[in-house]
This record gives sequence, structure tokens and C-alpha cells, in this order.
Amino acid sequence: MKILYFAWLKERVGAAEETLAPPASVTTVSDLMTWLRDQSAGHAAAFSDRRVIRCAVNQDLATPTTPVAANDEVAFFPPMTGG
Amino acid sequence: MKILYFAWLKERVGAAEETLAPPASVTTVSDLMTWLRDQSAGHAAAFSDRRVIRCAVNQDLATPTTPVAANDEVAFFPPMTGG
Amino acid sequence: MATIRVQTADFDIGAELARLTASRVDIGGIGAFVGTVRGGDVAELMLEHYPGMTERALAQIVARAEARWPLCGCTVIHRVGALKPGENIVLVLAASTHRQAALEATAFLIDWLKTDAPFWKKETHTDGSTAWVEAREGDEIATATWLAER
Amino acid sequence: MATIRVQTADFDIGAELARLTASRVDIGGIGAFVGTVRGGDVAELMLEHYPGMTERALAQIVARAEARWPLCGCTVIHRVGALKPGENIVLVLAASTHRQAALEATAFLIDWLKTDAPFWKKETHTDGSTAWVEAREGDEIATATWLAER
Repeated sequence: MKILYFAWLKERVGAAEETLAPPASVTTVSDLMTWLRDQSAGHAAAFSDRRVIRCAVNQDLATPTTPVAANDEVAFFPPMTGG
Repeated sequence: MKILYFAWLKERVGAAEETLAPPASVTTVSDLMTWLRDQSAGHAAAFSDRRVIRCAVNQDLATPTTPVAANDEVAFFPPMTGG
Repeated sequence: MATIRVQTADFDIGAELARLTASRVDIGGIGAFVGTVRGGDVAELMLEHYPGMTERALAQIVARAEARWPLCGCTVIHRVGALKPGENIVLVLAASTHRQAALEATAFLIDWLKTDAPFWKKETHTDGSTAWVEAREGDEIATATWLAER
Repeated sequence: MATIRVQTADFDIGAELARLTASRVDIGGIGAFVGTVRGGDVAELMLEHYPGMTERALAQIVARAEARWPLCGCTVIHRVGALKPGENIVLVLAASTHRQAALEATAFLIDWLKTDAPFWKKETHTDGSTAWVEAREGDEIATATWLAER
């Protein structure tokens, strides 16, 4: 699974992108966030407040209950501030 | 009194501008329209339906009850269609 | 801080935008509207106006917008004379620190301009006939809505 | 009929307007919005985005506007990279036969773009400190209002 980070999530995790293989028990965005949080101190800092984290699965906006699978591209980022 | 006409009022009256001296009994825009209507067949055609005529006195939008005086500039025109 | 012009020549929106924003860094957004001549059965549009009153009426409309929204500046340019389909008729620009004010002021300016600035359009159709354009009832309703929202 | 671009270079609103309206005579009005970098205590703004998803999200927002209003075409250009106060960030153009549709679609596009297109701003202040810009609650309300008005 390809995981992307943007804005301050990228800074806290310390990487723009990583390829990871979460366990089979990780089936939703919410599961993935819980699992990622335990990968490093940086991940823990990035995922400390889920209310300010948005997610996209395969470049479509997702919710905590959106399913994730091994070949997905999953991105985490703060609320968008373009325009 | 300087009277100006625009758009189809100008075409019906047959003049863009005329300087007239209405009688002292003409004290409002409404009086003036009634008096103008009798000046010629063209004026009568121009002022046949007052509902579609707008007026400005000294370049400010006016109503039928707006006063008019000897030195005023009074303009008659259809509803505006700029933009 | 407002630019108001009535002219026969076309306008350059890029140049007007540059003039409006020149050396200012308090602007967050600029709303704009460009009105153009629709074709179809129209071969030419003749724009007539009331010189003197036109500039006065546009200045009053701009002052009303400036009183209602915190604008950094605005521009109203209206062409007169003979125009062909596809040509520009009117440009409205409104700059503000916030986008909502810029967009609302832009809509306000064009809505009011349509009902309160002394311009009249006469169409020449492709068959050679001519007709004065009639005011749309919807235009007066748009202006009245701004009054009701105060 | 939509132009969607994400680029580091500035845009030329006059050229984009000309491209949008080229050889068309069914357009009666074009609404526009230009977002710019506000100064004050900001020395530089860094715009980051999610390549691939950005274009996709912008295309979805444009499709939503086209489904809602009878548009003759629209343009969304968003800059990324380092920008200074006064520089352009974003351009939205929406052309329609009627001015109301053009103006409403312009507001819709910029409102949705703010909440649904993956861009993030990081400010460098004049004192050298940096901060990611936080989303304004008002922006999400603006987007939600369009949903409620359906």
C-alpha cells in the first residue's frame, strides 16, 4: 500500500511517501490511521488529532469507513487551504 | 426648461433636446408629461404610455411627483438596459 | 479609489486588473464580470447613454457598494456606440481583502448598473430590422433584492 | 469546454478570457475571480498540492458547476510553489448566456475549490517564522450552503 502525506503531516512523519504492508486486519481508513500511529514517534505526532486529518483513497476523498486494500494509494493531509 | 429625450422617446418626439417654457401650472414631472403630450403628434406618441417612461431631473432619477422648475434639465427615457 | 469610464473603445481586462491592484498587498481577491454582445439574430448593438448623468449614476452605484462592503477598489467601464456580436460591453471589477466581499460587490455593481445607469440598447437584426431592447423584469427584481437584504 | 491547469507560472487573465470566448457569440457574460497573496506579516506563501488528485478534484468541481448552470465554458488555473505578496494564486472564469449563471458559477467554483481541491498553504512571516495556514470554518460553510441550496 502506497501512503502519501502532505503539509504538516508530511513534516511530522518525516516523509512524503512510504510503501507499507499493513496487516490483514486493516480494512478501513480508520484502521489504517490506528495502525500508522504506532509506526514511529513521528507517525504518532502526525495522527494525534484525527479531527484535523482528511484522507483520499486512490485520489478520491474518503471517510474513516472507506475500505482500503493492498494496492491502494492512500493520502493523509490537513483540511485544504487552496484558492 | 431643457428637455432631453433618449432611445425610442427621442425617435418619437423627433428631437434629442428642446428648450421649452411650460406654463406656471406645470410644477411636477407628472404635470410636465401631461403638458408635453399636447405639443405635437410625436410628443403624444412618445408619452402615450407613462408606465414605460422613466425620468431624471438635473441628472438624478425622479418620480412623477418630483418638482420641476424653469432652469431644470429634465430627461425622459425608457427603462434602462445597460450592462 | 474607483475607476469609472464610459468609452467607445474596447477595454483590456489585464491592464485594468493591474491598475486596480498596483502596489497593493492588502487585496485577497478580485471579482470580475465582463458583459458581451450575444449573437444569434443580432447583427449589431447600438449603445446610447446620457452623458453627464451616466458618470454620476455609476459613481452613486459604486459609492453604494463601497458603503456596503470593505472594498480595496473597484472599476466600472461601459462601452457606448456600435458593437458587434462577441464584443465586450461592460467590465466590473471589485477588489477586497476577502473573496466573499469581492464576489458580492461584483454582482451588486452589475445588477444595479443594469437598472440605474442611463444606457439603452438598440439591436439591428440580421434581417435588417431594428428594435430597442426591453428591460427585463428580472433585472429590476435583482436590484430590489439587494435593497431587501440590507 | 473547460480549461484546468496547475502551474508555477503566473497566468494572463486577458489571454485566458480570449481563449474562453474565442469565436463564440452565444456568451452574454463572464464571471471571474482572481485570488492574490495578501501581504501584512506574510513574506512568502508556499503552495503545495497533490499531483494527480488535484486535476481530478478540479475536474469534478467543474463538472458539478456545469451540471448546475448552463455554462458556455469555464477556466480554473491554480498556481503552486513560492509566491510573494501581491502575486496571483488562482483564476476562475465562468462564461454563460446569462450573467446570473456566470456569477453564481464563479462563486461556486471558488468556494468548492477552497474546500475540495488538495492545495495547502504555508506562510513564511516577515520575522522568519513559518506556519501552515489553517482552514477557515467559513469556507466549509460556504461549500455546505451550495449543497443545501440544491
